[in-house]
This record gives sequence, C-alpha cells and structure tokens, in this order.
Amino acid sequence: MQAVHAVPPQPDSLPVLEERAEILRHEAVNGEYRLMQVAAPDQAQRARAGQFFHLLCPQDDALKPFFRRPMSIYAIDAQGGRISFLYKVTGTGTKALAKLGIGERLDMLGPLGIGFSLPPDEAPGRKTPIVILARGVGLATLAPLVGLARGAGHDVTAILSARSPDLLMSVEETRAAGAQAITITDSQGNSDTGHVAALLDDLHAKGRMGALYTCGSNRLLKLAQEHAARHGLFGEVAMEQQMACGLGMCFCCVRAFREGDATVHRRVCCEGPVFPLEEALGW
Amino acid sequence: MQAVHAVPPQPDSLPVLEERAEILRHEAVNGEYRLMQVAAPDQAQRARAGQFFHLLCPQDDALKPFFRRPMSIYAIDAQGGRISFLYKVTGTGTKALAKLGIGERLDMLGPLGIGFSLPPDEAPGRKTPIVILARGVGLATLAPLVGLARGAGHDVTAILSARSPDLLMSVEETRAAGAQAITITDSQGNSDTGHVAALLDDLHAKGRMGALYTCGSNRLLKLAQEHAARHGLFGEVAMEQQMACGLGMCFCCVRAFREGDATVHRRVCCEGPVFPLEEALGW
Amino acid sequence: MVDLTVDIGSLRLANPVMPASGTFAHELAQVFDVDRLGALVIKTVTADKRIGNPTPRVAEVPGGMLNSIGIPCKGPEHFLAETVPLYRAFNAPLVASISANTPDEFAKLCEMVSVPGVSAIEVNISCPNIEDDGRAFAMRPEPTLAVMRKLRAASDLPLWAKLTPNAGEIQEVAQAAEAGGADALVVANTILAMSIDITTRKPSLGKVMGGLSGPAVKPIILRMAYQCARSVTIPVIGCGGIMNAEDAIEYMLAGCSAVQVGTATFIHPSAMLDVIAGIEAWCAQNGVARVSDIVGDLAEAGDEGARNWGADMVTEKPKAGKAGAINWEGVA
Amino acid sequence: MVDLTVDIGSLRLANPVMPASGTFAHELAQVFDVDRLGALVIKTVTADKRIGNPTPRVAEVPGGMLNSIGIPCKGPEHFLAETVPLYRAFNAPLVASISANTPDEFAKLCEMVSVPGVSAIEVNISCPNIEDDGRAFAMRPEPTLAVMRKLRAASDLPLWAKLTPNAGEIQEVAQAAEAGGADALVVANTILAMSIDITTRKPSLGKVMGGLSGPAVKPIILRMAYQCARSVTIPVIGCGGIMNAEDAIEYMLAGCSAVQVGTATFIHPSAMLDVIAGIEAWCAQNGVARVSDIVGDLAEAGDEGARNWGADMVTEKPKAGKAGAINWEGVA
Ligand SMILES: Cc1cc2nc3c(=O)[nH]c(=O)nc-3n(C[C@H](O)[C@H](O)[C@H](O)COP(=O)(O)OP(=O)(O)OC[C@H]3O[C@@H](n4cnc5c(N)ncnc54)[C@H](O)[C@@H]3O)c2cc1C
Ligand SMILES: Cc1cc2nc3c(=O)[nH]c(=O)nc-3n(C[C@H](O)[C@H](O)[C@H](O)COP(=O)(O)OP(=O)(O)OC[C@H]3O[C@@H](n4cnc5c(N)ncnc54)[C@H](O)[C@@H]3O)c2cc1C
Ligand SMILES: Cc1cc2nc3c(=O)[nH]c(=O)nc-3n(C[C@H](O)[C@H](O)[C@H](O)COP(=O)(O)O)c2cc1C
Ligand SMILES: Cc1cc2nc3c(=O)[nH]c(=O)nc-3n(C[C@H](O)[C@H](O)[C@H](O)COP(=O)(O)O)c2cc1C
Ligand code: FES
Ligand code: FES
Repeated sequence: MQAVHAVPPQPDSLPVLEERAEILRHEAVNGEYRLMQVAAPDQAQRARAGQFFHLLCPQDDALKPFFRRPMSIYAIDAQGGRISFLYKVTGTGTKALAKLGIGERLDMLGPLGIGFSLPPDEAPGRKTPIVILARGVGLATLAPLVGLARGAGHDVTAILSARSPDLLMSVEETRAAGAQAITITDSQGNSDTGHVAALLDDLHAKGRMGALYTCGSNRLLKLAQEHAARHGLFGEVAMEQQMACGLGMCFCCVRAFREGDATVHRRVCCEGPVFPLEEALGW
Repeated sequence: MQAVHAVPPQPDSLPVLEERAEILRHEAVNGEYRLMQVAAPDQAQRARAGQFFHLLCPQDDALKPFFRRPMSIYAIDAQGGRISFLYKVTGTGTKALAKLGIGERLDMLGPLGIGFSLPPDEAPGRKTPIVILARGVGLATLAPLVGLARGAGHDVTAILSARSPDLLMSVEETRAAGAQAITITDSQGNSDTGHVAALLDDLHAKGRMGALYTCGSNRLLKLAQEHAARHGLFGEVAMEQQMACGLGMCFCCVRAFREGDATVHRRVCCEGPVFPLEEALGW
Repeated sequence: MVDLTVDIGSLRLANPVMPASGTFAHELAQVFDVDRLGALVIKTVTADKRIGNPTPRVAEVPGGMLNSIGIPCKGPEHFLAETVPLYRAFNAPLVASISANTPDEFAKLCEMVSVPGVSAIEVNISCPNIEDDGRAFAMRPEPTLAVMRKLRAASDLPLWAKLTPNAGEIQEVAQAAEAGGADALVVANTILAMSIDITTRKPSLGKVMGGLSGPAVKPIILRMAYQCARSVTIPVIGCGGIMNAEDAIEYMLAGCSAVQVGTATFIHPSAMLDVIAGIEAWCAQNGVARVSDIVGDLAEAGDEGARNWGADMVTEKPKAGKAGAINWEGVA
Repeated sequence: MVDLTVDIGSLRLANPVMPASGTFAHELAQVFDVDRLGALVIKTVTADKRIGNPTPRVAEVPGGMLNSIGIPCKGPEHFLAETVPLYRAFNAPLVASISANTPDEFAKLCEMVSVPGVSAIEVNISCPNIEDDGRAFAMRPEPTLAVMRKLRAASDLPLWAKLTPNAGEIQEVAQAAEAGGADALVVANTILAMSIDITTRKPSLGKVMGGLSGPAVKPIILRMAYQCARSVTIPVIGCGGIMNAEDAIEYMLAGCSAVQVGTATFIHPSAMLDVIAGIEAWCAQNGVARVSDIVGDLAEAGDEGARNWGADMVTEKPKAGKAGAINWEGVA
C-alpha cells in the first residue's frame, strides 16, 4: 500500500529535496521535548532559519500517521551538514518519531516555506536591535533566528517563556550566541501578559527593541502586535496549521490574514510559515 | 484500526481458545520450511492430530496480512504444553510469521477443525496397518498421525515425497516413532505416479496397507483414491482452502465433495480439514 | 455502573453490540459466551436453496477484505427446523436475516420466519431484485418502499431494513424504508469492490467483484449512518469497519443506537466482547451513565478546535471580514 | 525499451501517469522535473471566486485521508492571465480542470479556458449543480448528459469527464458522459465520508463531511473503473488510491488507459516518478513491449487458481455435478 519508494535522483539545482537522513542524536531535553539531529548535507546547505521540514513519521500497522508532520528547523550546521529539530511529543506522529533510534533514517522533505527576514537598518549603518518572544514549542522555530540575527550584527534579546523553569530551553545557547536571554515562567508568576508588556516597554525604552518576532502563543502574538503597532516596529510571526502536502498544492493549511481591509487566506506552508506580524489574525 | 484486544477470560470448558503463546523455538529446517514451537498448555491439551490453529501473523504498515493463516499441528506435546508448526514460507503471512523471534508471542486461535480418525480393526483384535502418503507441506499435517496411530497400536508406513533429498523432513522422527519411512524424490526420479503406485501395490501385497491417508498433493490424492477404491480401504485426506474465520461462520473455505451422486460444498475449516478419502474431489 | 441497554424500537437489547449478518454463527460459542452480546444476527436465509459463489470467495486488501461468498443457504425449511431450535440454547435475542429475489417471495419468506424464537427480522434489501434488472432493492427509494410495504404486511415482528452503501443517495432510501414500515435501519452492507492479482492478471475473487468490509469502509459508512440518522426517526444500527470500542462510539455519536461488528470477528473472534467492555469503560471515564445518552451527541465542528491542540493552538473558522462576502462552498 | 506512450483520444501522452486534480501545482517542480509526467492536471478552476471551506480541511483515517478543501479559486481571469502563462515553462501537456454551479456557467467557463496552452479540459462534474438541489451533476445519468452536451458545444478541446464515486450506478453515468460527447472519463473523484474525534466529540473536518482518498478507496474505485471501461468505448483514466506501480497496473489491467495519482504525492512528492519507473520495469520483466497492450488485459477468474498457490494447490470453480442444478448467485 505504501509507495515502494526509491528517492529518484534529484538535480543539484532543485530547492526541495526528499532525503532519508541518518539520525545522529536523539534525546529527551526535558519531560516534554526531544532533540533530534540528522545528517542531511544537501538539505542543510539550503536551509534557512524559519523554514521547516516535512517529516515522514514511521507508520504503524494501521498506516498511522498517514501524513507527514511539519517541524521547524531548530538548528542548522551548514558546514557539518547537520540539521536539528526540537519537538514536543504530542500525538501519533511525534510519538512515532520519538521511537526512532540513532543510526536509523528519517525521511525528510525540505527545506520548505519562507523563513525569517531581518529588519531594515534603524539608521544608515545601524542595525536594528531585535526582540524575540518565544513560548513553548515556538522556541524551536525562533532559535535559529538568534544566530542569524547575531551573525548579521543585530543586538538580540530573547524572552523565553515556559510553564516552569525545568521546561525552559536554549537559555545557554542563546547567551553563548551573544544574545540576552530573559526567562519567565508561569510557576514563578512572571509570564503573564502584564509582566511581558512591562518587559517589552522597558526594552523599547532602552532602545533594544527595534523589531519583534514571535511564534507559538496566541496571547504573545496579540501582545507583540500591539507593541509593534504602537511603536511602528518591523515584526514577524511564525504560524502553525495542519499540513498535508507541505508544498503549496493542497490548500489545507490556510489561515486568515489581514490584507488592508480584507481578510484573506494564505497557505502557511508556502506563503509562510513566517508572516508579517501585523497581518496575522489570532486564532 | 486494529482491535484493541485483550483476550477475555475463557472458561475452561470452551473448546477453542485464543491465546498469545510464547515462542520457544523457531528455526529453518531447510531452505523452504521453518519449525516453530510455542508454549500453549491449554491449547496443547485440547489439540488432536489433523486439527489446525489459525495464526495471526504480525501485520505490516499496510495492515497486511489482514486475515489469520491456518496452520496444521505438526507436533503436540500435551504434557509439556507445547505445540509445533512446520511451515513453508510462501507469501505475506508466512513471511511475516518467519520474522517472529524466540520469546515473542504468537496469537493463535484453536485448536480448530476435525482431525484424523483411525481405521476400524481389520479383524477382531487386529489393528489395521496404515500407509501415509505425504508430499511437501502435507507432511506437516500428517506427521502427528504417525504418533497417534503408533500409540494406538497400528503398523505405520510413511511414504515421504519431496523435490529433492534435502527437502525431505521428519524421516528420523518417523522411524523413531516405530514407523517405516520410505523416501522418494523427484531428483532421484522415484517419486512419479508410476513409482508410487508400485510402492502402494507392494505394500498392499505385503498386508501393510489396510488404510490410506494423504494430504498436500492432488496427484497423490487421485492415486490414493484409486488404490483405496480398488482394495476397499478406509482412507482420509486433509484438504486446504483459503480461510477467513476458521470457525465455520463465513463459508469462504468451501470445497466440492462427492456425496452419493451429488456434489456438495463443505467447509474445510469445520467439516474438515480431514475428510473421507473417497468423498474428496481433486482440485 | 453504566447502563448499557438500548432500545431498537420495541426490542430492548442488553447492550448495543451485535454481530453483522454472515460473520456470525453458533460456532462462535466455542470461543466465548455469546449470550454476552446484545443480539444474535445470523447469516441471511433465502427463499431458495443456494450454493453460493465460486471460489476464491475472499481476498485481502489494504485495511479490509473482499468477499463474494454469496448466500449459501439450505432454505427456510431448514432454518425453521434446525436453526431456530438450535438458538433456543441461547438467551440473547435471535435476529433472522432474510432475502429473496422478488418482493412477493420476500414477503412470503418474511411471514414464514415470523415464528416464536425469532425476536426481529433483518431484511437484507441489499440483494438483487430480479424484477428490477437484478438491481438491489435498496439501490433506489421506490423499490425500497414497495418491498418494505409488502414485508411490513407479512410480519408483526420488528423489521430492520439493511441498506446497501452502493446506493447513490442513501438518505432517500432510508426515508423510503421508514415510510414502508421499517422499525430500524442497518447501515450498511458491504461496498462493491474488486482487486486484481497482477502476477496472474486474474481478479482475486472467483466472481470478479465482491463486497468490501473492514476498517477501509468505516469513514464512508459512518458518513452514511450519520446521513440516515438525520433523515429518519427510527433507530439506525451502524455497521461497517468497526474494529474496536472507539469505532463503535464514533458510530453512536454519529447517531446510531447500536452497532454491528463483522470483519473484526475474523481477526479476533472475541472482538465484540472487547467492544462492549471498551464502550462501558469509556462511558464510565466520561461520566456517561447510560450509553443511549451518547447517541447522536455530536459537537458542532469548527471554532474551538476540532483537534486537541495546545490551548494556544486551536483551529478556527477563519474570521469573516471582507471574505465574508465570498461564498463558503456547498459541497467539497 | 518499453513504449510507455498512451493515447487519450487524440492526445498522446508520453506515459500513462499524471497527477489528480487538487493534489498538484507548479510548486512540485521544486522537487522534481514535472515534465517527466504524462500530463499536468491542475486544481479545479471555478467560474466564481471562492475561498474554500472552513478548517480543519483534512483529517487522517486508516489507510487514507479525508479532505474538505473545497475549491479555493481566484476565478477564470486569474487562470488565463497567470496560470496558463506559468505552465508555458513546462513541456508536458496542461490539463485544466473546471467546475461550475450550473450547466450554462459551466459551458461558458469551458469556452473561456479553451485557449492555446491548454491541451485538454477535465470537467469536474462531481461538483454540485445548484439547478438540481445541489446534487452533483454526475450523480445521475440525465444531468450528466445535459451538461456534457453543453460543454461539448462550448469547446473543441478534448473533454475528460471526471465522475463521482458517490453515484449509485456509475456505468450509466459513464455512458451518459460518453453520449454527451466526452473524449475520456476520469474515474473517479473522492468518496464522501467522515470521521469523529471521540475525545472532543467533534467531526474531524470543519465541514463535517469530506472526500475520502488514498489506499482505502482503491478496491472500490478500481471496481468502478472496471465497470466504466466495460460500458463505454472512450478511454478511462483510473484515479483512486494509487500509491505505487502495482496499483497503477491493476487499474490498467482493469481497463484504464492511464492513471492519476493524488494522495500518494502528499506522502512521497515524487511518488509519480516511482509509478512510471515501476510500470516500465514491470513491462520489461513481463515482456510487454507497449504499456497500452495491458489495458484491459484481465484474465478470466476461476479454474486455474486466482492465486499463485503451489502447482498442486490451486483453487477452482467447484465441479458442477448435481450441484449444477443449483443456481449460482447473481450478486453477492
Ligand atoms: C511550520 C510548522 C513548524 C512546526 N515546528 C515545530 C517544532 O519545531 N517543534 C514542535 O514540537 N512542533 C512543531 N510544529 C507542530 C508539529 O507539527 C505538531 O506538533 C505535530 O504535527 C503534531 O503531530 P502529532 O501526530 O504528534 O499530533 P496529532 O494531534 O496526532 O496530529 C494530528 C494532525 O494534526 C496536525 N497537527 C497537530 N498539531 C499541530 C500543530 N501544532 N501544527 C500543525 N499541525 C498540527 C498533525 O500534523 C496531524 O496532521 C510545527 C508546525 C508547523 C506547521
Ligand atoms: C487446514 C490447513 C492447514 C495447513 N497447514 C499447513 C502447514 O502445516 N504448513 C504449511 O506450510 N502450510 C499449511 N497450510 C497452508 C498455509 O495456510 C498457507 O501456506 C498460508 O496460508 C499461506 O499464507 P501466505 O500469506 O504466506 O501466502 P499468500 O499467498 O500471501 O496468502 C494469500 C491468501 O491465500 C491463503 N492461502 C495461500 N495458500 C494457501 C493454502 N495452501 N491453503 C490455504 N490458504 C492459503 C492465505 O491464507 C491468504 O488468505 C495449511 C492450510 C490449511 C487450510
Ligand atoms: C464473509 C461475509 C459474509 C457476509 N454475508 C452477509 C449476509 O449474508 N447478509 C448480509 O446482510 N450481510 C452480509 N455481510 C455483510 C456484513 O453483515 C456487514 O454488513 C459488512 O461486512 C460490514 O461490516 P464489517 O466492516 O464490520 O465487516 C457479509 C460480510 C462478510 C465479510
Ligand atoms: C486535497 C485534495 C484536493 C482535491 N481537489 C480536487 C479538485 O479540486 N478537483 C477534483 O476534480 N478533484 C480533487 N480531488 C480529488 C483527486 O483529484 C482524486 O480524484 C482523489 O483524491 C482520488 O485519488 P487518490 O486516492 O490518488 O488521492 C482532491 C483530492 C484531494 C486529496
Ligand atoms: S500543506 Fe498543502 S498547501 Fe500547505
Ligand atoms: S473459514 Fe470461515 S467457514 Fe471456514
């Protein structure tokens, strides 16, 4: 029933590849998240922060999961030819994924979608400082933006939000990349909207927030939109939606966006997953 | 999709059990056949020569094989609570079966069907000598008849036919059970109908053929029927047919039989698999 | 304690799970106590004696099976003389399934099998009517109405009309069956299908085409059961691809008062017991006191996320805005 | 060297494999050279602008998927101004798929899209006709004939009529489509189905019901393709659950001149290339010089064993004997 599938030769020039990448690392990061690193040299070369891969999770005896699962690029090592994913074990697909062992192969399609772009310079020759607002799984998507922005010379502040301190991730990596990391958690009582709003105001006042990026939380999206609108900031948001093809062909992954006065549908897989902050409608 | 299946408590009185039996042995006997021994105490106690079990072969990601697979009992160790199967790797089901490892469990339903019966005494107090005519996989079905008949005091001659000597099986076991084993093979050129007919005539002349049993070859069935008819012998044949339920409910496993002047359908699973030799129609 | 009883018209069943016709017989009592089932629906009996179809009669396909068993049958006399007495040994209600070649033959048979010991009659109107070019009665509303009227007049027992999923508009057939006097609907029989062995280039079935059943048909038959349940006032019994309790609950939420399990029994003979136990456990976990309370208890699609994504990740009906002016489509 | 070309009416295709409408777009050229396909069938274009259906628009079911995408569409002007020019970059023939709400609107659209650059028009008559209570045109023979006549008059391009498997008697619809002037049939669109998340008690799709596709539908659609191929003289293009070359060969043996692959592309984007390569390899192995030679080359069921059992273990039609007097049944 499953396609007897031999990945055909793919010309070097093609942007999207289907590869069976070897799993190099695969471990639990905490009680909810797992980190998987694969060897995928050709794909790593093409991958950009904010893009994703469409992963074929091992199917069980009922052909479940049937669809691929979209997963953001958590880290790209273009030279080493490696790509990492940070994912939360939630349903059938991610549960199946979690069972893959080191040395096994992961069928991945990508890189897909449109990644993050960096803001125009604040003033001639002056890079705009950016703030990243990440909660939960949104972190997986936003993490490579830290390196991208730092590499391009931007000042970066990452506000990392989680339910509890043990679920915080990437704090050290963020700092190691030369970014400021501010951690807030529900259990510490400093992750509510009021708190975050104050943080953002403070960062803006200090001239450290010239652009805003977010992903993963509707609440934080609204907040980021308000602040960006108020201060006229450049901003982007990475969105999620269920996907079938991942390539823009099936139109199952639409979300509603504001386009002037109208509400339009855009496909998250190919018109996103990264969209202009001001155009996103909450969900 | 697969039934979330917890085998319910089955009263001791029920004749047919569904059990997940532990695999104790599982090895290749030659290039085509495999032997599997399982621990199934309750089923072993109920099992009789000529009956079969309906095996749930491990299903692959396309839910194949969907049906159970019928497999004759090759050996019963009622005291030790063990049952053995001898099977040929042919298609999806048996290929999946072949992959099961020692210690894994095999879901088996049975024992099913009607087994062999022994011939009435030749003369008061004199057990009828029997001849078993087995070719290929038919041997798996006929093997336990040797022990059954020997145990009841019958003289037993087993004619074991195969393509080549390396595909002959059970020769030693047959002799160890006190039966005579005559081996014939295609490669030696002594397995053709003419040869077998001569063998049977010879055995009959020597008073060693008072009943005939066969299974697994249409050619041998015809031959056995001719000889049994000619000499007025008791005889039985074990038949095969594709099965779904294995219990007599679905009517997919019918074969045609002679009943007086009429041709009737009988279900191989529950009216057989062992049938009176003279009633079977070839296929 | 969950109350598992359900009412199919005037007939109260101890639980909503019963076998599908043609996949059950008394032989199953060798494997478990069949009195634990809601009812015992047996293989269709025909007015004439039949031998059934040529072999091979079954084939495996991904997620299901094909069968072209046909209806081997020893006739109604045998049913009355042998089958009915045999089932006296069981307490669960016996449901006879019948079928015939013409409306009149059907009605006569219906009358014949309306005897003590039979609690309800499942009328398998998915079988060919030779007076309508061999088209099954339930392919269209008109012959369904006509045959149901005759059947209704022939018996005082509850009549369950078993529909065919090969019909184009099953809701209309369902309404015709109700109008004709059916006390309940069974939705549905197998879907006509085929497969080919590309090595031999032969159809897998001796009869070329046969009925598909098993997990593969579930989404299709569930849709039909849902459509029928919304189109009639009599109870609907769902039947198609039920392998476990979750599947059965889907059917009940879609509006079915009870379910029939067929193919699953071939894989696990005691699958029906697992379905009963699973329904009971699910009800207990979900605070459902009576299983009949979940019949048709389907939530509305949309807004609050049809899937259990994180609190912050739910799917919604896109906000209307200007797009509101654009037509939402009628049918996909 | 196997000759893979096939003729669909006057249109010669380099090979018999093409995408199913709605599962392909130019974006696939990012993954492989789509000029290796027999044709490029694109998503249905409607006469009106549409936004499509509410989310969730897809759901997974065992062995397949449900979709209620609907037909988001920017209208025919966009198709002519953007899509047609875009496909000039490809050599494989472009097949436009169209659909509309009424026969007249349909015919007008058909005329509009009959432009250079379009090699054939797939008329998706599986969509609702608002002049017939929203029933799809292809649910019944009469509206099929009527709409096909209008479409035929509107265009000189080859017209492929895409049928719906929800029809009760698809052969009759097939004959009506042929009579109305179709040059080929595509059998078939998705089967209406549904599923329910028992945890939320919500339908999995925002629109409740949607189309089933993928492996689960193959035995059903294969049967319909077989029935249609035997009922008409125009070529039939098989479409439903084709995941690999074996599936495609089954369809061709059943009588299809070509095949369309839909859902498989979502799992393996280059699945169609595997199908082409697999068909070629199978033909080479089986001494088939031209793939068109296997179209409809189905062996008879029965006697010599539909399955490859050992030489001594074949399945047969039971010998007649006295049983010959008993009726072999018409339909299962
Ligand atoms: C562009 C993109 C990037 C993503 N990146 C990450 C990431 O880096 N790390 C991570 O943990 N998760 C990420 N997600 C979410 C991830 O795809 C889902 O968690 C995953 O699909 C769940 O599959 P499942 O089978 O475990 O869950 P199930 O609930 O069994 O899935 C059922 C269906 O719903 C879909 N689905 C469920 N949740 C989501 C979701 N949040 N977004 C989209 N589809 C969903 C599945 O793909 C599947 O089709 C991303 C989603 C998108 C769209
Ligand atoms: C009562 C009985 C006892 C048997 N005992 C033995 C035994 O001891 N050892 C042994 O090697 N084989 C035995 N067989 C045959 C065995 O059941 C088949 O070899 C097996 O079913 C093949 O399955 P498969 O999936 O490997 O082949 P496939 O060809 O993939 O099977 C396809 C379908 O055909 C059926 N089928 C194929 N061959 C046969 C066959 N010969 N008989 C019945 N159904 C068949 C399968 O069960 C399945 O439903 C017995 C058959 C019967 C009926
Ligand atoms: C082997 C077999 C025989 C069947 N025989 C009959 C029958 O005689 N009468 C009938 O109404 N339905 C018959 N059916 C259809 C089933 O009752 C049921 O409607 C169908 O199989 C769908 O349910 P399932 O998917 O749970 O099997 C038969 C089905 C199978 C698989
Ligand atoms: C996501 C999706 C969208 C589809 N859109 C269309 C469409 O716009 N027009 C059409 O005629 N068929 C459409 N179909 C049906 C397919 O073309 C095809 O007939 C069906 O999916 C069966 O083939 P498959 O099993 O190979 O997918 C769509 C199918 C899917 C899965
Ligand atoms: S997932 Fe198919 S268009 Fe986005
Ligand atoms: S296998 Fe079902 S009756 Fe024999």
